[in-house]
Amino acid sequence: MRPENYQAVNHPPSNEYELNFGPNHPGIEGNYAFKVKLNGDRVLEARADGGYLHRGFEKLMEGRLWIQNIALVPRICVPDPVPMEVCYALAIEELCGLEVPERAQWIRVMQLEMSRVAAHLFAFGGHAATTGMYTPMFWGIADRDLILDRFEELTGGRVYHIYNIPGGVRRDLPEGYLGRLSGLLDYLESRLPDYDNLFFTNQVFVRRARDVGTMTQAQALKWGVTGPNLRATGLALDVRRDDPYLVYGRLEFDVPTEAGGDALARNLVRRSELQQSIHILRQVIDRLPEIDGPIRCPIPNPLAWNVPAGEAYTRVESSKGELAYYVVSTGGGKPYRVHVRGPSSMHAVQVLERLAVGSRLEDIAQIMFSLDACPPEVDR
Amino acid sequence: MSWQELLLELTLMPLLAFVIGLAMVLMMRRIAAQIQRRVGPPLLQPIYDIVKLYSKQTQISHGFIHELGIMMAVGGYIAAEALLPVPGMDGLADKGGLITLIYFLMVPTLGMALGVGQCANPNGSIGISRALTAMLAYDIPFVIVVFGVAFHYQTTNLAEIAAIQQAHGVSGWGMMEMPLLALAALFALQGMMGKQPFEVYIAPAEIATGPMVEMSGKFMGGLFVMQSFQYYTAGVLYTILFLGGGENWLTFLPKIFAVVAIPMTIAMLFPRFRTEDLVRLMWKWPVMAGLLGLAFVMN
Amino acid sequence: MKDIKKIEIIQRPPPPEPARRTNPLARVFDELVRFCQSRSMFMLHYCTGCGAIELPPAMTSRFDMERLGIQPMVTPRQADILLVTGYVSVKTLKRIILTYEQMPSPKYVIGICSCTVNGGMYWQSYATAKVLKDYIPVDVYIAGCMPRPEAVISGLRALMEDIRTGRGDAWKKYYQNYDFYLGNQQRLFGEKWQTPTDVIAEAHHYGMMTDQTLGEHTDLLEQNEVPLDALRTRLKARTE
Amino acid sequence: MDKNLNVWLDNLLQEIEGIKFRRKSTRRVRIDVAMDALPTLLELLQGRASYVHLSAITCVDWPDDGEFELVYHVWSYETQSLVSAHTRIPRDPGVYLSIYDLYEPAAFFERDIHEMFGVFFEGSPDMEKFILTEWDGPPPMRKEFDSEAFVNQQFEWQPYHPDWLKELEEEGGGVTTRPEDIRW
Repeated sequence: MRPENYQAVNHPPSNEYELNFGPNHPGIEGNYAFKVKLNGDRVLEARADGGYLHRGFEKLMEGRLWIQNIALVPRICVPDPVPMEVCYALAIEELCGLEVPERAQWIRVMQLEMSRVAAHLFAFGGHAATTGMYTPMFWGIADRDLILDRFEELTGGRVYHIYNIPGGVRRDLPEGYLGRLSGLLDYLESRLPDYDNLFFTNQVFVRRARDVGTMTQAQALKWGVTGPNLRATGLALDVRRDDPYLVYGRLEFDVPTEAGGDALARNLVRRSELQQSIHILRQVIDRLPEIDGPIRCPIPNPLAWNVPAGEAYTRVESSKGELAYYVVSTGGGKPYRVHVRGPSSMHAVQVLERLAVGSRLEDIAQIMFSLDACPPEVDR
Repeated sequence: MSWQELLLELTLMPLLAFVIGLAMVLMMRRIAAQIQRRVGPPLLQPIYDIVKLYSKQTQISHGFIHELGIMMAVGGYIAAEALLPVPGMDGLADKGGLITLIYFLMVPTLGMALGVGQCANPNGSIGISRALTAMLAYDIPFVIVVFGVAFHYQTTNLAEIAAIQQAHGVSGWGMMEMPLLALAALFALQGMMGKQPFEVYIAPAEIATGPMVEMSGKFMGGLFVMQSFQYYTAGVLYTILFLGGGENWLTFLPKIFAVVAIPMTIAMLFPRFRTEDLVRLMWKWPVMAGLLGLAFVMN
Repeated sequence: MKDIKKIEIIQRPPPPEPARRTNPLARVFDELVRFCQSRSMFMLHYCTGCGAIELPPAMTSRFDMERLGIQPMVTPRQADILLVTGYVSVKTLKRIILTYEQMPSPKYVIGICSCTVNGGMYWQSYATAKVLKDYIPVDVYIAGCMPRPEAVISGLRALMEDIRTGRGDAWKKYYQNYDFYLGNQQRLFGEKWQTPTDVIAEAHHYGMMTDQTLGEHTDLLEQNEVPLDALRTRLKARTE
Repeated sequence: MDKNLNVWLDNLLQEIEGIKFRRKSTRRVRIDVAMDALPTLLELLQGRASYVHLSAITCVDWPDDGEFELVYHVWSYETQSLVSAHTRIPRDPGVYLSIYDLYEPAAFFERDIHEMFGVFFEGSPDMEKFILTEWDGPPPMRKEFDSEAFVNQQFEWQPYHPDWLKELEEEGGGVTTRPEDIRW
């Protein structure tokens, strides 16, 4: 058989050509497309193309009950679903003026940090695979699976938990849960030297990642970069510390930064954040047994729940950056408007387009993965 | 040697090479699995893959040159096998020799370049231009090594080289007599097999597996066959030059598998270089080691 | 009302035995080829939806799909199975169909997640197509939101068994009932819809023309067919 | 810090006419402003009060009032507070000014709102479609667009009527509550 579109096409002689990255390409995170115009292997123009994962979440949520939407929100960011649930629950609690019991707040912090560790392990693997090193990907995803096991024990779901409901969490911790979690943290910490040797201090990798996709502090602030990508330019800004929610104000943790602003710095920031998350989780494990009390406050019948009119803007630090929900209620049984501000809506579109221009063909995938861009957040 | 014997050897040598090469492919995947903490493919997986690829109903061909390119890629290696003496069989080793072998080893890459060029896929074209650059990079240390070895033993006949080394025992191996050249050859070997950190032309995340992007069905099967020949050739060549060749199959097989296992293990621990880094590295350390080794040899 | 536990589960009738060649040697050869096909499946590296998040665990160290001879491949030319992981938005569905038509047959489609069956929890959404099998033939569905890696692997094993026994031939349906699939595609993408692949010519080539292959929709396709230009991306100079 | 915030907000109130400001909590401030004054307000917020980070722009559709409400959420890394500036623009013709020259992240949000609501922003660098490139219906996020009706008209459903259900229905049983009855 001849191939489908086999016909000779005469192109004008030129060094410039156009290349499609994605949606069906291993160098693209998720289902996303990136079109580049190249001269040799230098990128002249770049343009992102999204919408492959568009489901119209914001429209769907307007048609469902407040409580039904809990099942919908984690789907917005697949690798890191917990911040989505928590952020949406926080918005409803702000609208209703609900006081979340302290124990529930600690449990939420625990989940958020577990989810961050899982997402970062996933991100390392992806970043390593774009440079041709597959072993950290295999290791990272296998270690992430152990965290998913703990999630499964707690919530019943590996990936989508639907565990944080407005007013608290769905159920209390199982017997001996914290001990098992502690064992998992010990294991992860014992693995870190291996990861360091193999990946983070690997000289070939350092050579590949240094000075790739560099942005300055001023550029990062101007382009609306948040999260680890912003901290990689040397700014210690973190929603958890600047705009504390839940019990983050009472926890001790550092906000790690790096000075480079390139792919390597972003990678190293994520590695330090992994350690900080483990540190936070240890504090939670210490404190949680002392805190008794209910795990959720009484809420009205969720199937006939009219949330008071008003609007709320809640922000949460997800593993990718600043995640925010703007929720408007007119006092009805369904939200009037929900707007999701995913951190990747900046990183995957404008920042990626600008960093790609002037970079090399072989670094495009690395830039995208080092920004940890998550397309479903962009498309929603 | 009668012509019947020669014909038998010429048939047997590529066949053996293919079988051993398949085992090497399996070994590579098992080594990767071990390092990545998993089980890995079953024993006959390389055969399943090749039979499956040849049994595809749709065979998308991009024209005559496409098919010719794959034939050159496989044929170049099949011809090279006849020049590589193995225990009990010398084939054409005493007629061809090392210099002919170098030429034959360039044919597959050029054939792939022809075939891929016909596919008119930009990813493939980028990939093949990277492959040719990589070939240019690793051929310099490789040629230095070949020259050094040929000068040291005063012959380009591979069978004779192996025989000289075997006569002196382990201390007479090329590795002992020319350690610097052996080191340089190890680098060239890694580049020749296209393994990380020199895996510039496959690069899935960058150019969607480069030259293979338009290959399907039997063409991909041809490349799988070529890969197994490639591993075998690299292993045997290094063994003959530096590890004393094979007195018998019992000592020969462990040697060639060990030689091939080294690049495969290294590959799992490194990411890939950029193309210019690859060229810079190849022309710096291996060439320096090779030239130094050459100086010692000529001394 | 009948007690639901007492209802007998109706066994689905076993699919008809595939036709075999009479020559015993040819039969052995066919068996061998089918066995190899079932033991070596290259899956396309294309994450169409959120179910793709369970594929990395299934591929990597913990569940290790390479034990079954399954490995990811990056281009449709080399792929045997297309995993449609989760909801298919209309924009993605176009790419899925293009990809599917480029894959060399025999080719298999697995619909992972409930969304491919009936739209799942996005049944209200204006952007997602609901029933995947209206657009391309599906061999195996794996339900769940999202299915665990074990479920994915068990679905793949079911497909392996189908291939080994010669029953996994949904790809033939695409040629045999092309009019039906094309009609559904045209309904969604508009009358001008066409793909670079000449499916009708391929159906001729494989001898799979039936009276369902051609119909009013293929007539419409021929009417609207325009020669395809070389693919061009549209880029616009960005004003900084 | 709160004190400073109050001081400058007071100053600001004097400078702009027709501004309504409400403090919701220590870190959340809501400002209602007329559509003409919003760019000035944002310029002041950015230039004088270090509100450099545009967190999001949200559009809310109020068809009963015939208006779109645009909400600009800006965050200050120094005072660590968020100002939500609300403004309302008429639904028809739905044209507004871009703030791209003040805040670059606005380009994405404005593009998104243009797609989803059909509001055109003058001066925005890129108003091309991004997500809905293959959609030629009305802007889907407007309230009058009924997603469910569109789905029922556009897509086929998976028929689900197994034999055991038919048996039950013959005896008068089966699914007694249809999905449309249990919709809230």
